[in-house]
Amino acid sequence: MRRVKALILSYLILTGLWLVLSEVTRNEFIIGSLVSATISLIFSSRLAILENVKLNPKALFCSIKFIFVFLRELFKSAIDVAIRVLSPSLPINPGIVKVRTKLHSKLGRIVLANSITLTPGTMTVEAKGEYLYIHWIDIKSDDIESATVAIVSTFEKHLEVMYG
Amino acid sequence: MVEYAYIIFDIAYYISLIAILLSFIRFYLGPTAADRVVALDVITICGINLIIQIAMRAGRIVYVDVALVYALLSFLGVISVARYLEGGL
Amino acid sequence: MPEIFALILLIVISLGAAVYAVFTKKTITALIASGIISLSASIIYLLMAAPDVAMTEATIGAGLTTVVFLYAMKHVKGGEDD
Amino acid sequence: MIKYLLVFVAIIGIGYIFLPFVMEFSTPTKLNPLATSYVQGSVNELNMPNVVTAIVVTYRGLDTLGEVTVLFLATAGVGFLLKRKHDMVNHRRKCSEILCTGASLLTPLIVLFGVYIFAHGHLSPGGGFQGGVVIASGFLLLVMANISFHFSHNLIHFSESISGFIYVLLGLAGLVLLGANSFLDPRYLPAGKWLDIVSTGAVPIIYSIIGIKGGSELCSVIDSLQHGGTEL
Amino acid sequence: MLFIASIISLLGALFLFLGSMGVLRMPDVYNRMQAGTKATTLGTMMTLLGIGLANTAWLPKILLLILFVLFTNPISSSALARAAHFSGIKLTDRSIRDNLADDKVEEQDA
Amino acid sequence: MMVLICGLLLMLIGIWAMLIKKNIIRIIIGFSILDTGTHLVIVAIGYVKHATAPIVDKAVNISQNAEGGIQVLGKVVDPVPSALVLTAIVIGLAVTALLLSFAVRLYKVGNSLNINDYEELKW
Repeated sequence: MRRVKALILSYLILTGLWLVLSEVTRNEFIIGSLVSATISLIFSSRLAILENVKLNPKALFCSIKFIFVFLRELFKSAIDVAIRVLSPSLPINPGIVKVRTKLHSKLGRIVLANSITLTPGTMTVEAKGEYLYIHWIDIKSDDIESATVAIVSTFEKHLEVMYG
Repeated sequence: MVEYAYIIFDIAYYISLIAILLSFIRFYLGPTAADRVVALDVITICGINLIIQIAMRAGRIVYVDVALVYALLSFLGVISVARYLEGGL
Repeated sequence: MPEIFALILLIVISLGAAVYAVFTKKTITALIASGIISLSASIIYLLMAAPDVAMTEATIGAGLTTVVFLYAMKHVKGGEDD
Repeated sequence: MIKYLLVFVAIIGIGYIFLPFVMEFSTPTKLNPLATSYVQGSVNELNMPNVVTAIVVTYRGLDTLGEVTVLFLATAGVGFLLKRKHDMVNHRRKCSEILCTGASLLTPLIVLFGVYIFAHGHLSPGGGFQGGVVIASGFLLLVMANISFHFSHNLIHFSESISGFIYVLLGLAGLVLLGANSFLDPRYLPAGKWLDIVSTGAVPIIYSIIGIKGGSELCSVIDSLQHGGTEL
Repeated sequence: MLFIASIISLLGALFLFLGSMGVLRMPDVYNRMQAGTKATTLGTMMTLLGIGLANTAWLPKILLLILFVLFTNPISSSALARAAHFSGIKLTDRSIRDNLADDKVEEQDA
Repeated sequence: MMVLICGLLLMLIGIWAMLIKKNIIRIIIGFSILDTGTHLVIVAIGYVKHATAPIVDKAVNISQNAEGGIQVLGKVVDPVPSALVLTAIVIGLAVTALLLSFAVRLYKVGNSLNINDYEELKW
């Protein structure tokens, strides 16, 4: 059942992609849905990570909220980098810290890692199980717990609802 | 207002050209291979911008496909060099 | 004519990267330089109004050329034998 | 030292031979007659917007057949020179979880994009060769991210030979259905509507076949370069 | 509308410029990567969005392009950072701590 | 014109790298630079001043004549060099892979990449 959900979800995503790439006509729809059905059957074992996507109204609401949070953080990070670059003394204080995440699904972890890479001053270097190693341009705290609160928890509470 | 808009688009175009030049200087200076790959990555992303701006100037939507190819495949080169450097190829 | 500036910049970058690829000591650096040559050549094709050629150069130069060279270099243990 | 001098003289000589050709060349302001006739013919006879595809598939179709043959020969040469090692021991470092998951998510997108490129070869830039290369790149991503992933040899050889066979067969269909002098002429299928995906006769089918053939050949090149080379 | 689009595009180009400036000025690979990833991603997004708003027929393809860049760029930079760390490129002298190197040493002892 | 000179210079740099370098892999990199330069020259020959890409859609000026045929009025570039270079690039990749497999094979036999160590074919 969960496998079927992943298949249908990947089929819908790929067909939508095809229709965005080309114009929306009847022939395009027929050929595009054939192609995406074939591809999602071929890659069904790899696309099984889509199983963890939750499809309830709360998750939908949370994903919209997540997009806004993410855009805000992206803006903050770019401005942060700009200020650091433009100031003549380069105020950096870098190092690699270790944090811990509560997410279990692979999809949730990759979205979390990508979001961390795009937020102010942090970049994921390595992921090992539930620990993430993060290069932090301006270290403020030393131990795992406080670093986790500072870096991960902004996104984690939304992603937990979305992907579990 | 509209006539200023085209001038501002021109300025944006020149600024992205300068960005390409600056990252090329980093490519030239970079002490290790990883620095040069970072420069290549930044040049590719600025190249995507440049392609879209050329497409807007020529008024052809068909040029956007080239930028799509770069957006999907450019990270393959970076990842292959990275896997080579860490001994995983 | 803003396009002419892009053309000049791309020509300068591709020639600079080519000279660098000849002069540098390490093979992998020459490989990255050839990646930059491929990128600038692709945008030059686009400015020459040949999007098909630009797309071919993009697909080949973005990943496959580098990977083919890197696999060969893995077999010859780094390829530094100059 | 004398060698560097000789090389320098040789370079100057080659440059001197080609310099007049470059200097006297002036960019033309209008199209030459052959290209004009190709453009008009592609638009009117074949109903095809992309003139480059019209030349590659139809007007210069035999050249393309020859080039596919050259590609096949080069692939066969690579496979012959680098014989496959039988006991495969992996000393590769594992990739991180991020790259592994990202590769699983991105490969279907890349393959779909490759199919888009060669299915729309007659409408937008792109076509069989480019689409095949994009598909091969998608599988290459899987090879780099997963240590345990291998290409299935039988599948590659099967798709390579069957697509080459179908390509020649589609060319011969023109010869049978349209009469003499029409090898690789795609007009035995209806021309269709302007700017529709199902149009211009058999061109989309021929270009898709070329794409599958090119993609499987490049996959086989990558496979032979990846393992092999140890056995003499 | 066109004016707003051009302003967005100009801001994006400025971010691109600052990103490559950061790539030029930062002291080691990891910090260069930080500048190179964040600023150029936002710069690309805003430049493309400006052009997409200027001619609305292109907007779907440009949104797709933004999505692809947003997904591939962090993955590649993270893979490159890992490779740089494993191939033994040191962090700059100004850095404070390196938990990943400590953990690797522990693994080798065990 | 400028692109033509750039292509010629790239060709010369490629030939220079092929003649001067001793490492086989570097010679093959020089060959690929030579390849790119040749393609640039061929594409630059086909360019027509102020012309657009040879893909006839809404952006190109066309007119219908009485019999229903379409006349292309807008300027397009010469499509024949594009069609030539298109296949040449893919074949260039295959040839590069072939050269590299020769290099790997030579390394397995002679355990060296220096071109001066292979003296069997010298006269």
